[in-house]
Amino acid sequence: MNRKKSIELLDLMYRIRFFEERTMKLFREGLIVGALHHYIGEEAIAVGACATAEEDDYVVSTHRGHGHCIAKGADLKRMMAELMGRETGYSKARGGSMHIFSIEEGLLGGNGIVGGGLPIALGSALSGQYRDSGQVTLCFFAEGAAARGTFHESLNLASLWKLPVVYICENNLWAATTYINYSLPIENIGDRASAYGIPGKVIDGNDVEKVYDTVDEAVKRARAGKGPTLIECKSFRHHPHCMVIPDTRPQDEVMEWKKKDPIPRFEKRLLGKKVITKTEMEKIRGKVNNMLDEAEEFGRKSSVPGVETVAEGLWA
Amino acid sequence: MNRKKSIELLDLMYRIRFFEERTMKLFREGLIVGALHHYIGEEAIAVGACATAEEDDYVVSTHRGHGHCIAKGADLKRMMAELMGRETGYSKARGGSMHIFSIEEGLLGGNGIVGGGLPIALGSALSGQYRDSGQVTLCFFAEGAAARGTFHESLNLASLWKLPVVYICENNLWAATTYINYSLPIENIGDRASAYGIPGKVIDGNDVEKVYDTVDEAVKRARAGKGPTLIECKSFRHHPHCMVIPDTRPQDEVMEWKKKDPIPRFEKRLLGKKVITKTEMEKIRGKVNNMLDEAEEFGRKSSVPGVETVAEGLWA
Amino acid sequence: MRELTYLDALNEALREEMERDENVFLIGEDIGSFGGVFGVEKGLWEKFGEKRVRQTPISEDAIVGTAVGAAMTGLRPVAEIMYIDFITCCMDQVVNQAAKLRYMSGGNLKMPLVIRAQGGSGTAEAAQHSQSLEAWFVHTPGLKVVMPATVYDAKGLLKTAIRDDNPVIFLEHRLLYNMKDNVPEGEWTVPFGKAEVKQEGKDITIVATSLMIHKALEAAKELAGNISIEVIDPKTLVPLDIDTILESVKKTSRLLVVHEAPTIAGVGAEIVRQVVEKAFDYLDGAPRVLGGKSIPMPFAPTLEKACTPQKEDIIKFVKEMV
Amino acid sequence: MRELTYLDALNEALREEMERDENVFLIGEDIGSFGGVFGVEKGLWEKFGEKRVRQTPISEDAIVGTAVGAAMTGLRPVAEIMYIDFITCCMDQVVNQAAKLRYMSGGNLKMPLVIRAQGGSGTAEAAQHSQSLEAWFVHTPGLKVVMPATVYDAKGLLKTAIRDDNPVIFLEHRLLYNMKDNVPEGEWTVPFGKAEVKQEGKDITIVATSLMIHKALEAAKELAGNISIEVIDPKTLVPLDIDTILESVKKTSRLLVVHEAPTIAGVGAEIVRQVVEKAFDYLDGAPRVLGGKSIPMPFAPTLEKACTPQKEDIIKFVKEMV
Ligand SMILES: Cc1ncc(C[n+]2csc(CCOP(=O)(O)OP(=O)(O)O)c2C)c(N)n1
Ligand SMILES: Cc1ncc(C[n+]2csc(CCOP(=O)(O)OP(=O)(O)O)c2C)c(N)n1
Ligand SMILES: [Mg+2]
Ligand SMILES: [Mg+2]
Repeated sequence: MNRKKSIELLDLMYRIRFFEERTMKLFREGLIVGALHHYIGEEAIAVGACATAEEDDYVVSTHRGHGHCIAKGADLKRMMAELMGRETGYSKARGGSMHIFSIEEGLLGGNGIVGGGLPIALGSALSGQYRDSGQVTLCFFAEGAAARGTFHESLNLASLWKLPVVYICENNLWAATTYINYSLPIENIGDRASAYGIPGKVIDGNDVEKVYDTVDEAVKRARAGKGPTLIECKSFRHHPHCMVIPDTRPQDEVMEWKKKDPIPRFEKRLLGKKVITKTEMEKIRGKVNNMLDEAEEFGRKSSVPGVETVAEGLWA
Repeated sequence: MNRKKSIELLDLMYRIRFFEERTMKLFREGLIVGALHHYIGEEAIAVGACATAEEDDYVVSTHRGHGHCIAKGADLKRMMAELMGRETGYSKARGGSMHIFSIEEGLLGGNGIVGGGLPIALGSALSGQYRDSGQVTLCFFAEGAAARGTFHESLNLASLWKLPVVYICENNLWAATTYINYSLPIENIGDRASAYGIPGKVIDGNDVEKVYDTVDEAVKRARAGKGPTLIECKSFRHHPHCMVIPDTRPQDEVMEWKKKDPIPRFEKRLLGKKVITKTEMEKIRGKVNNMLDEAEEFGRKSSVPGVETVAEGLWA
Repeated sequence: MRELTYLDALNEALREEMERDENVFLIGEDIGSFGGVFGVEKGLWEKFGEKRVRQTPISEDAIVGTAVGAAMTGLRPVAEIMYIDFITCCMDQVVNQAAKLRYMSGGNLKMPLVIRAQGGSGTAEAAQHSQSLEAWFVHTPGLKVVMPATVYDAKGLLKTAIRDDNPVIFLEHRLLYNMKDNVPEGEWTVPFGKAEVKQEGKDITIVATSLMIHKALEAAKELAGNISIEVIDPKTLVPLDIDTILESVKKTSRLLVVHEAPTIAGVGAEIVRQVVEKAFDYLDGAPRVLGGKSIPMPFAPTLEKACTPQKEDIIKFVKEMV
Repeated sequence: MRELTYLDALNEALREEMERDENVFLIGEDIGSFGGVFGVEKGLWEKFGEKRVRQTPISEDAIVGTAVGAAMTGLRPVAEIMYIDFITCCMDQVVNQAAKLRYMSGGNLKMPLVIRAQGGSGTAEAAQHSQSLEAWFVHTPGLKVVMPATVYDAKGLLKTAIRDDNPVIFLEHRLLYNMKDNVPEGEWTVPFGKAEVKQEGKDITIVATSLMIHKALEAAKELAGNISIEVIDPKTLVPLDIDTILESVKKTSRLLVVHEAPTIAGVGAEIVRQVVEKAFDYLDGAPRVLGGKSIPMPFAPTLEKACTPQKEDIIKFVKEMV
């Protein structure tokens, strides 16, 4: 990975981290309401994966989707405005945190239904294949979703039709308050690839370069018409499931994983390789913080949608 | 397998075959209406599998379920009456061919929904486990159902909870008019067992003894608290999907499979091993034919349910 | 004019729309070389190939999900659910995804998607193959709901559905598939939200859907001379042309809604609700609904018949009401 | 008497029924040591252990399927679907299996099964987490449908549901979970099919469900002195105590039904249908339904509020109607 790309990835990881921290603050202030699921700790997955994608590639996201949007290039202002329930938000405050769509940017939305995005990704992948446009779909889901029937129907059909889709399983070990040994009877979700006759990978999801390389190979494979890949990224979320559910995880487990935080880890690697200096890093952080100040400001200044507009956007 | 058991199995295979032939005749005469899916050609699976079960074990069946019922010991008269829409039928003519229930005999019904029985089998298996009664559930489904999400959710949960259930996949290569290469991207459904961390077997479903031995092992395993097994039985149905859909399969494929008919094959083996004589075989066939004459007669003589009873059986 | 079956009409609509717009494609079970278990897709696989006539495994969630994702990204899928009963296997995709995504995206995307299914009873296939579920979809914001009752409408409404940029639930009745009618050559479309007065009358208004239109017309014929019945086919339940119904009720002062789905919480109740709200003072008696019994459809044909409105039931109701 | 929340009441009902009958068990997501995401199962896992408090993967079809199979074979499962919206992921098991199997078996089996879920809006969770879907289940033969609005009823109806030998859809409202009330010690049950006149009145009858009972009572309070409102809680929609409603309407001559689900093809329409059919001559004006808008629930709280009936809307409707 060249210097420019590395720095770009670090920048995006900061954006996600700081965005999430900002939304936590705004939630506590009552400026963001509703369900809010944070991606902190898992940044390497979205960033590594989306960095392999072209602008017109598609991303199918989840309830924990801010990271995917940012990594795919979404505008922080419009995202923040959406979360704050403003009419300038991506979905005009109709969707909120779990439903940020931007078709032009290839963002096909988060999903309030766990496993609800997997079948949709079949369609966007088919769309690319149908037009022969080379467009690939990155389909994110987490280990909890891997227990849903939609996982099975989707991987089966994607394999049959050699659809250009990459399945990225974000295994953060917990689904709400349910530990993985309550949902998965085997070691790795990635190993289920064999049930569909497709390649399966199990990787360290906190290593952004590893994620990049693995997804890149899968994206190339998909673009070449060779069909889907299933990639399981082992990772962890630093915070509880969402803002209204307390943490139920053993604190030492959380501490252990915080030590593997993908951001300091990547920073250290870049510093070690002298790809970047501490000052440069500080500068990027400062810039991202400014972006978030602007985003917050943009949200605050934007209007909430007028009640008279409520039916707008229903029918095409 | 001892002589008595062997003859019992042959007898049951005849019952299924002749029952099905009889229902075809009655369908053509207009005495049976509705959806009618025949099991001819697949008798070895139901018979081999159910012969391993105790009376109080459960069977979850499919739309193509006559064989499972007969193999589990259902009364031909009441079955025939059900198909003929008579009030003496197992389900008082409320269910018909696809819905023959007999809780006392462990028959938890066929199912008009492909893959609809798989989750139900979790419950009957749990029931046995809960009571520590040793009851095992045999869950039949076919290769078409293996593409449904319910397959995945069910095997996953059964493995997690070590439920006493045996999954018996009747792979007859065709789902209605859809050949298996349109539904399965790998060679064997049995190989999917690894995705759930359970044993998987792929066997000749036209060899009744092989089916018996394989299911028997799985039943013992289940009864011992070691959890589910997935067994794929390769077989073929001799007739079209149902009475109202013409055959779309290559005729030479059908011919090839008819040569592997499980009944003559078992007869030959038994004759060869001198377990039975031709005369004895004739006698059993005669007996079964008589049973079917009686069943038909019973159906013909039974009344159709009175319209005034229509709401009976709705609420408990 | 030429004679077509309802089945032919659907087939023609699909063929013409696929010819007109290469983004239209079909997805469903057994729709490939066999042409669909009822034959609606007959010949289309041969003509348009596997790319556009996509036969799937038995995976309803995947079928509708594929359609949703494809519709969001520029294609115009027509998905087939073999029996409407099986839509229970993919309600999330229909209700939470197809119906809601456009609104949830703030109008950011379009969802030009048709889900075709056939339903109803009358073939002794029992409770899991005999439902009429339109009320669920009418109750779900974001879906259009269409129920063609004639050969002409089957073709014209399906073409309109395919050209609509919103998700459309298109409900056929399998007892209508072989119904024949003389219809024009060439192409036509039938607009959504426009009911048709199938027969004028002055004593009572019958609003009926799908197969029940034909039973209502038979009943009207049988009562002609004694009771003059106005028969209306709404054709689309969302959008619903309540104005045509109101106009008729203002004239006849009586309303009977007939549908095959259970009476309880069915679409008939909704039509009654709207009519009493908007034309209460015109009514000379209580509007009524004649729907199916609230019983899972029994297998035995006599029982099945007893659960579903028959011509005789309509006549009985009309006589009680007028 | 002591003070309990609606949540405590549900929890107590589960605990007592599990103590009473060892065949009762719980199945659902996050119901183990955490006690359910809303806390309904708090402490039950500790008390009854993993055998009877069964935390599952995210597999709604498997959850309800397990419950169906267990109910058929002698157990009495109480399944939790975390949000009613997610029941779309297992409608086949609910509608084609749980609801129909007893009848399809000719009464050969029993289906003593409760599916609990919470629903409604008001927490800015947007369209996929804010639905009220009771109309679907009321329309589905074979299901009982229960919507407790008070602490007392939450406990008493849940106990009745668990003891019923039929499948029961038990719909809670998450905005009610923290509602407190003084209720008796000891055990009580509340019968199905028995509506309660929450407040007597003579000018108009309001039938309201779940959370809307409380809004209707507030509206009645605000209008007291000017307009005398009778407020009725049906408590169970199947079976529906239409007699109590009819009796009231015969007295007041006016009916307003209020529910959170969309007005169109909602349960209100069904209640209107029955009332006009059976008490047309007693009505002084058109019965009306005040329900939610036919819009997927928007995220922004102002929009969300605009889609759901508020006290002010009830007052407006009542004033228009009386
Ligand atoms: C079908 C469905 N069932 C349950 C839920 C409730 N729910 C929301 S997030 C969640 C946990 C998801 O876990 P996982 O898939 O591992 O994603 P993570 O939150 O860990 O990123 C659950 C159970 C839901 N939204 N959809
Ligand atoms: C969920 C669902 N989808 C589709 C159907 C229609 N259908 C009935 S049988 C059948 C084929 C089943 O194939 P398979 O599972 O292989 O069983 P087989 O008939 O070969 O025994 C189909 C598609 C159905 N009943 N249920
Ligand atoms: Mg997780
Ligand atoms: Mg098959």
